[in-house]
Amino acid sequence: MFAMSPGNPSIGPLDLAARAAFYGVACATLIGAAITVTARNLFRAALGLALALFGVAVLYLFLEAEFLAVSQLLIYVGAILTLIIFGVMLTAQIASPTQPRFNRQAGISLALALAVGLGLGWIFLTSGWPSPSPKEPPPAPVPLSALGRSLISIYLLPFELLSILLLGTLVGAIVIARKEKDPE
Amino acid sequence: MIVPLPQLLAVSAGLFAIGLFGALTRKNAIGILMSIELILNSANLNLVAFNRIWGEPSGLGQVMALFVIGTAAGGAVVGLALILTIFRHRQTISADEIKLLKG
Amino acid sequence: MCLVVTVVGWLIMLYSIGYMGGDPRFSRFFAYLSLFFFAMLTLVLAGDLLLLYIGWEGVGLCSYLLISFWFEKPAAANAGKKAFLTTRVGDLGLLAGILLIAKRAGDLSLTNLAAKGAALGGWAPAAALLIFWGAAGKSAQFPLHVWLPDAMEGPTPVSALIHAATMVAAGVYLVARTLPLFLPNPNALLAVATIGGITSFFAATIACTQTDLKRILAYSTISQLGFMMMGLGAGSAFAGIFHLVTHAWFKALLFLGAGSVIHAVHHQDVTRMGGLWRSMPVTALTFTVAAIAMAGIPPLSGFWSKEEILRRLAGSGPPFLILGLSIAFLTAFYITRAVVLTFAGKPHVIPANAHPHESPLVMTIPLILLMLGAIGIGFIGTEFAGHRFQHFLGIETGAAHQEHGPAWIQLAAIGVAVGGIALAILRYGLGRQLAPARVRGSLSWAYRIVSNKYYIDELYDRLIIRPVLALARSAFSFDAGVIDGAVNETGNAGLALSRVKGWIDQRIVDGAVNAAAAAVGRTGAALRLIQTGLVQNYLLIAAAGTLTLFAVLRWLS
Amino acid sequence: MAFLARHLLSLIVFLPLAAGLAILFIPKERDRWIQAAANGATLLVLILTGWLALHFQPQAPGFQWEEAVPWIGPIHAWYHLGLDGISLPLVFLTALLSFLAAVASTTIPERRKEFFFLYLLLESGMLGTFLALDLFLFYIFWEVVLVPMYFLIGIWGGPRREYAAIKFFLYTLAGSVFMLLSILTCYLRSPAHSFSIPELIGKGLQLGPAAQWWVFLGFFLAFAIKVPIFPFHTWLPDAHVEAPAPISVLLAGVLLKMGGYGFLRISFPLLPHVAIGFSLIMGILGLINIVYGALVAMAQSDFKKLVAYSSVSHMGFVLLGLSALNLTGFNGAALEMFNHGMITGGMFLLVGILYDRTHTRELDAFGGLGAKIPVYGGLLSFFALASLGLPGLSGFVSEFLALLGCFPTHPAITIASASGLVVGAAYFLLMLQRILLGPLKPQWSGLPDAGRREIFTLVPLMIFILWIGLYPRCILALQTPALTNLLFRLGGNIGW
Repeated sequence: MFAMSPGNPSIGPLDLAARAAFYGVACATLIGAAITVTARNLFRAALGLALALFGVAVLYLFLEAEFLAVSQLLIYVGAILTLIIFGVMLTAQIASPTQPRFNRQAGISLALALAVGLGLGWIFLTSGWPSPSPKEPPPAPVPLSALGRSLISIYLLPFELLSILLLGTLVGAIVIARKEKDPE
Repeated sequence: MIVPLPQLLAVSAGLFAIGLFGALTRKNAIGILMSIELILNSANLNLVAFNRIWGEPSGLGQVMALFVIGTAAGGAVVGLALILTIFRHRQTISADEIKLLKG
Repeated sequence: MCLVVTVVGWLIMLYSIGYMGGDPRFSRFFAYLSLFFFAMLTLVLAGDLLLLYIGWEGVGLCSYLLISFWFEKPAAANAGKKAFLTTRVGDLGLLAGILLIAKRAGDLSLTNLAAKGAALGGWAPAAALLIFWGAAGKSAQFPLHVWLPDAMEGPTPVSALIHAATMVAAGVYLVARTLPLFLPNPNALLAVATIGGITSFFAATIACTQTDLKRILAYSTISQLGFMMMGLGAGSAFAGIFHLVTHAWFKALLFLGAGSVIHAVHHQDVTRMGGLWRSMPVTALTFTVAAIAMAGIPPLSGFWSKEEILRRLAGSGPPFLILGLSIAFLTAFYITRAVVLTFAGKPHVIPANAHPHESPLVMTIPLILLMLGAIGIGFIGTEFAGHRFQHFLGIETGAAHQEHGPAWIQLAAIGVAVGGIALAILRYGLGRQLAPARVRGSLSWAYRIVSNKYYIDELYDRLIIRPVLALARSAFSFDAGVIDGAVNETGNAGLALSRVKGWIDQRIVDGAVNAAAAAVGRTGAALRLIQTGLVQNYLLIAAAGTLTLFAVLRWLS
Repeated sequence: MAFLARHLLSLIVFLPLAAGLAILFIPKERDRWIQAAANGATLLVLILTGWLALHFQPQAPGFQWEEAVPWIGPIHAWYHLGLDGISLPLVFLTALLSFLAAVASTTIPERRKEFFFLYLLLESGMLGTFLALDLFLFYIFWEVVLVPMYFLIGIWGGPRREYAAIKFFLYTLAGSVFMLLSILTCYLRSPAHSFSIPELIGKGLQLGPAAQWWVFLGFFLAFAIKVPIFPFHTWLPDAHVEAPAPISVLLAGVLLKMGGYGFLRISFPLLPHVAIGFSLIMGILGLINIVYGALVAMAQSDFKKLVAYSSVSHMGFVLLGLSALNLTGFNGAALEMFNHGMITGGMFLLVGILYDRTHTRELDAFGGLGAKIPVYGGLLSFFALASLGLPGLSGFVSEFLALLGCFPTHPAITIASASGLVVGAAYFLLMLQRILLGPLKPQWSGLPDAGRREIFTLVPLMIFILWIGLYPRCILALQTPALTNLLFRLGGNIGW
């Protein structure tokens, strides 16, 4: 369905629609991200983040990584974002108009971020990425079953380590956030 | 449909830059956390994209992306727990009012 | 020799029971004495030079222990040390001789000594003289005689046993035993005879001037030992051993008698005795008999053996004969002097309140038995008894002995003995001055020299003991000063070096380090300004740094 | 059991160390346990070495109870232990003196736990030095001895202990450095390319004559400092005087022997040509040691220093025997090491006994003690007489053998050395006179005589001294075959 060949000259109408969709999603993602970092209202920032994460999930779909896309939706949008919104609500400082959004280093940070972004973009765009020859079919996407198998065979150790890390995180979070007993 | 790799990478670069800017500038700790999530997502995007283009059969890139998501979740949990605790103690989550690292 | 040791030794043991009665270390005394017998018998019965040496040192040890038996007296302690060391000097010679024989002849047994002498070749005289050196140490021959008079600090039975009858005779015994080594070497024999003669004459003259009863006897012992050596030097083992045997009897008797006297009057000075024959008849009788035996009046034992030696000396040449006769004369003189001063005349014991009495039976019985021996033992070596002793010894039965010396020697011997006795009685018994006062005055310096034992002790003190001690001290100061000093100086030099290095370290190396540290510090102070404690500041710097790094890398590639 | 039998030497070497570690876990208050553990461990080692001595086959060639395990692979260092007739008497001596000195260590007043730990470590090091057959291992054990000794002198010593300890340490370390250089040269310049002593001896060294001399000198320096040979002896009086009595016993009894043993085990067989060329120098050094040591000893007023210098004098006889290059001389040297250990060990124990009672070592402070403490006086006389070479006691046998052996090789030196016997007698008699004889000083009127424990530590030594003095064959028979082998290697005169 998707053929990833940047230099492919034959662009069909379907391709064109897909390309338009891609650009649209990409723009939506970046806009969501921009909202996330700029919104004065923290709740709105969280919604922007949701948009950005959703966009990324769609981008995963474009890359034929369906499982990852689903995971992205489930974990980020479903779990982390919910958590963040809870946090925002608990801290009860959703928006304070008197407070500036940014700290004092905003200007230099902007310059830095622009430099990084432009630099990276420049590198990405100008690097001569290896392009498979038109005659060769592009490599097949990784099937879900292979992913699952490799997760519990080759990458079993990191997988298990990750689970232990998560367990630790769970315990740690509970310990940290627990309400300390009053000494009295 | 062709997803052109450079353009995809450019999106990830943009995400990264925006995330970086947010992490550097947001006063609110939760805002910083969200910015970091953006950065992580940009990295994930790269991983998946490269995995796709080189067709690594075991799906290394996707696996790594999954791990990143997992650790990000963990990070978010701990980070939020910290933020809540700090807030409980200081009634603020403004990062420039928290100077625990000041020697 | 073995018989002498055991029989005389037994009698002296018996005597000691009385003499040492009441001493707090009574049992220890007898333990030492038994140890002495063990060592002495080892010495006498040894068939091997090494074993003999072991016994030799053993008796030296016992001598040391017994001389310094009353060690609370510093004089006794010193005397013991002196005895051990002086004999040790002699032992050194013996040891060297043993080494020489061991190397050249291969084994150390006392058989086939003549063959060993041949094997030694040119070394034979040296070996013989080294052995004689050892013997001289033990038998108190000049110049190693100095220890014996001092050894009289020991208990009197010890003096009698060790320093008159047995141990000191070991040297004579050794020379007699190894005489086959000497015989082929006239020079060695001559040396033995000369040393013996000198010793004998010197000691006899000294004995004439001493006033301490035991010292008189000690010098007389030295003199008699020298006399034996002369006999040996004349080439006759028989003559030496014969006199050794008879001497053991009468000298032990003299010492025990002297011990009995000392036991009674509690001091040893003959000028403070006199007339003791009244209160101590047995002692006086036995002592006198022994004295006559020693003076050489026939038919007592001393005469026979002395005559034997004189006869052998006649074969060595007139000088030795004259020396021998004059020694015999002096012997008779000084021993009569001692007898007369001690026992004869009016009793004038000092202190006057002392009441001398005869010694107990356990002491007098040995005296009497010894007296019988002193009278009779001489006969075993005479022609009357058919030369039993010679046969017993199994040596010199050949023609060498058959030739009888001229009869005038016997007559001369008797003559000088009688002369000596008479002179002594005249001088000390009757109080006559023997020479005009003028002569005496001019001879007083000679008397002084003699009575001071020719100043040999002082000479040794000046020439040997003090230099050795000084050498020891200087060696120690050399050790502490120079060698250890060098070590310490090395250490100090090391310290100085490290100090210099320390200075360099401080000024230059440390200086550089400190400068670097200061630079770092200043930089740090400058950089501290950016340590805001704000996470986002850090993050910014990190990001900027990373970016710069990438830019630099990019630019570089 | 079979395992133990195969590793008997390792057991002997490491048993004290294990006991020392165990002692560290005993509470400080359980002083009796600590003492018992130290006594028990040293006694066990003594029993094991006694068993070794009884089952030793003197005629069997090579080493017995050998253990060889590769240890540090890349440099071919092996863990290699073995026993032969040269080392057996010294191992036994070490075990015996260690046991007796441990019993005598009840007088150590403080920090007993650390003391015994270091003490047992020291014993392990000493045994290891005598048993190691690998130069690398030998060097390590050699240095292991150094460290506990430093602390034992430096912590439990007399008033100038730090000076003495540092002096001892630096001296010995300086020697060790040269030894290390020599060891490395041997290692690099042998076709065997190993540290194994038998292998190096078997395959020889590829060195020119001059280089051989340098290697020999390197070993010589290390051993000479240990022996000690004039003029490297000045650490000895200080170390001996400052060390506590049981340590002095080991210092004089065992440590000095490590030098002489080194000559017999390493220098001579490894560099036979140099050894032959060195004989004259060795003889002269022996002469100097004997006479000089005796003279300096005579000038001493300190009891312990006198005994210390007498050690210098006695070790001269070892050198004299070594210079003889014949069987008699070697036998004398090896036996003198053994005997000197017994005699001087006993002397230092006696010094310690007297010091414990009077707290002084000034000879002039004593006098007339013979009447007050007769048992002690008897013991002291016995050891002094053994030390001055009275025939019938062991000192005489070895000194006589050394002189006898040296006589054909260097007659003049031998005769001159014999004069040391007179001086030796002189200072020991002076010492006896100043302590035992003369009038009793009033301050010692309450002095107690030697106790049962003290007599117990001395009687075994007396038995051996008397036994060897009267029947030296029993120990000569053990060492003669090994020494004969060594002489074959040197091409020396076997007959003598």
